[in-house]
Amino acid sequence: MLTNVDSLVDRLRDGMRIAVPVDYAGVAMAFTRPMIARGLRDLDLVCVPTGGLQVDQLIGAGCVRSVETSAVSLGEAGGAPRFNAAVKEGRIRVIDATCPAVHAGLIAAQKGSPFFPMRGLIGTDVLRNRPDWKVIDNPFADQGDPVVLIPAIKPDVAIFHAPMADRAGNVWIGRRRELAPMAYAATDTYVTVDRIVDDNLLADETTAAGVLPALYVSGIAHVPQGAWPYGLWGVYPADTDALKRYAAAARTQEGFDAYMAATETRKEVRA
Amino acid sequence: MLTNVDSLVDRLRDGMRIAVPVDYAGVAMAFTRPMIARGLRDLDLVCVPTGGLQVDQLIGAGCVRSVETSAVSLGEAGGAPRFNAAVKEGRIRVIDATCPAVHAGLIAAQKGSPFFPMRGLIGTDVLRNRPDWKVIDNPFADQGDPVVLIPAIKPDVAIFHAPMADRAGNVWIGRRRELAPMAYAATDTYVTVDRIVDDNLLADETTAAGVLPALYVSGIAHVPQGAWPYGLWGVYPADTDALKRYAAAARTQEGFDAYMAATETRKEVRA
Amino acid sequence: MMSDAPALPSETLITAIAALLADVRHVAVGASSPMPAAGAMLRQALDEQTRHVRLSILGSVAHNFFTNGSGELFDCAGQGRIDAFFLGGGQIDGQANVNLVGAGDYPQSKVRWPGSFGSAYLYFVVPRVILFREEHSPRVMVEQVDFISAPGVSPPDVYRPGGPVALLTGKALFSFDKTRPGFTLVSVHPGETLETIRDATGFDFDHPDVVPQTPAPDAATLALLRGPVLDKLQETYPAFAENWRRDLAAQTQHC
Amino acid sequence: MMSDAPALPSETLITAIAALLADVRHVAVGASSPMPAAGAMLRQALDEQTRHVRLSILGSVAHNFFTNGSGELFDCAGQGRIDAFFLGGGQIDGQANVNLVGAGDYPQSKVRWPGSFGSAYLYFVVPRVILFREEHSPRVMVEQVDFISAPGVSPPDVYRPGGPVALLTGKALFSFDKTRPGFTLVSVHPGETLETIRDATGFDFDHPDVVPQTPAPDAATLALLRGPVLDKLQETYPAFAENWRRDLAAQTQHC
Repeated sequence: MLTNVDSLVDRLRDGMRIAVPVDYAGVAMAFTRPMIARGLRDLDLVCVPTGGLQVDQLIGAGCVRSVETSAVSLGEAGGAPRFNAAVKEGRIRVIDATCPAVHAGLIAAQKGSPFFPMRGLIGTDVLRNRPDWKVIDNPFADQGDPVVLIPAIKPDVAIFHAPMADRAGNVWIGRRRELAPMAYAATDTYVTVDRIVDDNLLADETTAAGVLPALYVSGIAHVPQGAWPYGLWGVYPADTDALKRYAAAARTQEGFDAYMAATETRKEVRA
Repeated sequence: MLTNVDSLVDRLRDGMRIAVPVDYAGVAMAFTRPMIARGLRDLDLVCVPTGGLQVDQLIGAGCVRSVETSAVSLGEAGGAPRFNAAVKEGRIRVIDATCPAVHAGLIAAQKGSPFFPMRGLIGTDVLRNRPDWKVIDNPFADQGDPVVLIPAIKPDVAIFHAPMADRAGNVWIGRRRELAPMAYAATDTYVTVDRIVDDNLLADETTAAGVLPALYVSGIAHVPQGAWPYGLWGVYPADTDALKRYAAAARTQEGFDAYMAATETRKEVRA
Repeated sequence: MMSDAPALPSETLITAIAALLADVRHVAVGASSPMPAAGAMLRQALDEQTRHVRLSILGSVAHNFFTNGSGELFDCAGQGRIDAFFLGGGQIDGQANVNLVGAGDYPQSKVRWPGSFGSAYLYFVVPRVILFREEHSPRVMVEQVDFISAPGVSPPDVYRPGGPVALLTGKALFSFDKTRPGFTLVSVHPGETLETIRDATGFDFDHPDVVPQTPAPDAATLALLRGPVLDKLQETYPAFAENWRRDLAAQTQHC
Repeated sequence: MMSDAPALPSETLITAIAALLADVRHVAVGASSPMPAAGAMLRQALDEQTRHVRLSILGSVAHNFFTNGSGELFDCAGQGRIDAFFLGGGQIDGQANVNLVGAGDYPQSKVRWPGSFGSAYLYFVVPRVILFREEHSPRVMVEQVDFISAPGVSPPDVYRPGGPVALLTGKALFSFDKTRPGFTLVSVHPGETLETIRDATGFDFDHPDVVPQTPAPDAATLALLRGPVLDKLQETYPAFAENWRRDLAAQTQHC
């Protein structure tokens, strides 16, 4: 169960559908450069429910075929430059969603249900561009009552970063519970963690309450500060300066390439 | 927010739909006798997803009109005598469900969705006796693929017992997370707790992970051992002897009446 | 010493359960199911050197790997993460329909049982459902159940990755063929014959010309059962483990 | 000393927001929305003696009352537990349609914005959605959005307990009438007139014969703003609070 990032990246394949979390929920940034180095292609990313730096870098490096997302941005550091450019140039397929629809698709998969009904959406261009969503009349209403059905989202892989895991493979996700449906819905889940603890996290009811059980976890790598330059809730803040440096550099493809070729990987921290 | 059981029971009304948890998830037994003393009638109970002693006692005392449940029993102490008798004599309406259907109805309410689709059920007499459930053809399938839709369950009130709450009204539910959908789905949630803590449970990420926020809680009463004779997970075990004493006494209505008139309320503990 | 005593009937049953669990990755058992739990623990012990068999016992603290409340078992099954589950029944019929609700007309059943629990879902989605009921009598093994909590088979258009594979009772082991559909007698437990099984069973079933006896555990298996399995079971089912030890002691004296 | 300085434009906006939040029980604001957060905090301060106004700020630790991940806000809104929410938009049109996706043809937008976030849901279910965008120009306030992230109004058969009630910009405040549907100019901020608003707005709107000015905060409100509200805001939006203090200091010197 406990291994290193490279051996987890070895298990990824071209064309896989990969779920990644929102910027404040524990992004496994430590996966990004190894994924790029491996030359992965045609990835279908699912942002839960929005994407940021990791998505932008994978797009900039040409690894991505499509992105299903409610938004992609660098937050305070502005728009996501490689995402925006790729959309404008038609180099990736963007599948626009809305946050609760992504959650709905994952919950459907979590429950083993084929779809989940969702209010809202009627009359939006989001819905108009989603032929994979269906509108039916609510069978419980006396008269016409259109409701949108979101099909189950079943990623091949979910990848995220968490504060800690134990040696049995239990991962502490705390109140970032959207990480659990991601893992329930995915076939395999790979996690980087800031630290490994010796005690079993399920043995104590207080810590157990925040645990994603090993049952759903296929591999864990110990990567201190593995979310950097993003923060880890309750542990360390985002490195906004680093995000801004990236945003400035990645305005052009050349700038992005130069940035990625440079040394900003915090290898010294991960070593 | 912090008050006593009697003032919470004062807020209950005849005909309310009340959700209660499974025997091992924190049953607010301390509510039972005050509810009976108040003479509540025509209650519609929703067991999440099964019922036990509390349901049996409320039925025996004539408070209940219907029970929606996947099962009612006293576990190791055997069948639920007043429930079984009332069903046989047609004195209550039993709405037979299956565990995941109860969860599905609560999740639909949690999500603000009108229904939740669920696999299984086709060809069962459970489904045949649920005109409130609908079968549709899965619109995502190429050919006929029947799937059952469970309508949202929106109780007026959810009632349960938990290990602790803080003074702001946050309740620690730990990994008994089915209590959260109960509260999300209900208009009001009343909770008894073993202890009140001074620190805000949301202030620490470790305890926050197991918290039902005050946002969903309408009232809390401090009742040490308020689940008795049921246990409280991770805190104290069930008092199986007391359950067996009840089971033996309640075989007849007279026995039940005599038992309830007697002193087995642990008033000394609750005082 | 204990290991020298011949197999108890319950030990033969537990061994049969472990055999039915060959190759599973994750077994779930109900809260008050000591025998299936013991079978799963024996499976774990038998496979210890080669792989990890996951066992989730509802209501147990030591064997509870869930953190999302009582709904997680069903979610987990729906995700295809549970390979085997056990189901009982107040009535079981020849089509493998199970009834957990009551005998007689519904809803005012003559005899009311607790209810369907999760059977109306799990029976559909868990690939290897083992019907387990010790009482083997015409009252339980009926021609047709009075209420279908969960059906043995479904029409081809119904989503059904799961279903029954076997029926194990205190008298015999049957396999289930969903294409026919119906049960086939696989073996009878010591002391039983095709005739005693016929008498005890309210439904028709297939059988081989010569019906074998359910194999008793070999010495190595008995050692596992009376050692690590019994010790492990003690945590979650102390009363059952105590009875087991008592029966072993009684048998040893008797020999 | 600070309290003596006349109201800053941002303080007038914040006060207008607080007025729009009269009687709400629970307001949610987005992660990078300091002005709406300040308005909600002012509402809390104004009502402190009489009732508790709940404020959830996404991404804030101190103002995060959620424990079920990033989906809980939407669940909470779907349950009817959120009374007011703020929505911006790269484009907003006269039907109160909002566009958070991009300008030009979709999907290869000329200008791509981040995306619709939760707007395609929250706009339908939160009873009091306040459109807030400081930039008030024909580029933002358009006749028709290029992409409808969320529509201002819905046909009668569509489930829609929520929707827009007002549009607040750096120049003016509008109310929204869903029956017409369209905006009505309520007031213009200091320095603006009906004509300057017309020039800056790409869509038609109703207006009273005499357009009042958006009221500046009174002395008591200013004291709350520059005292408890500013202090509280510091925790979650330190940069915004710093700028505010700097502007106040500059204005005091100027006076």
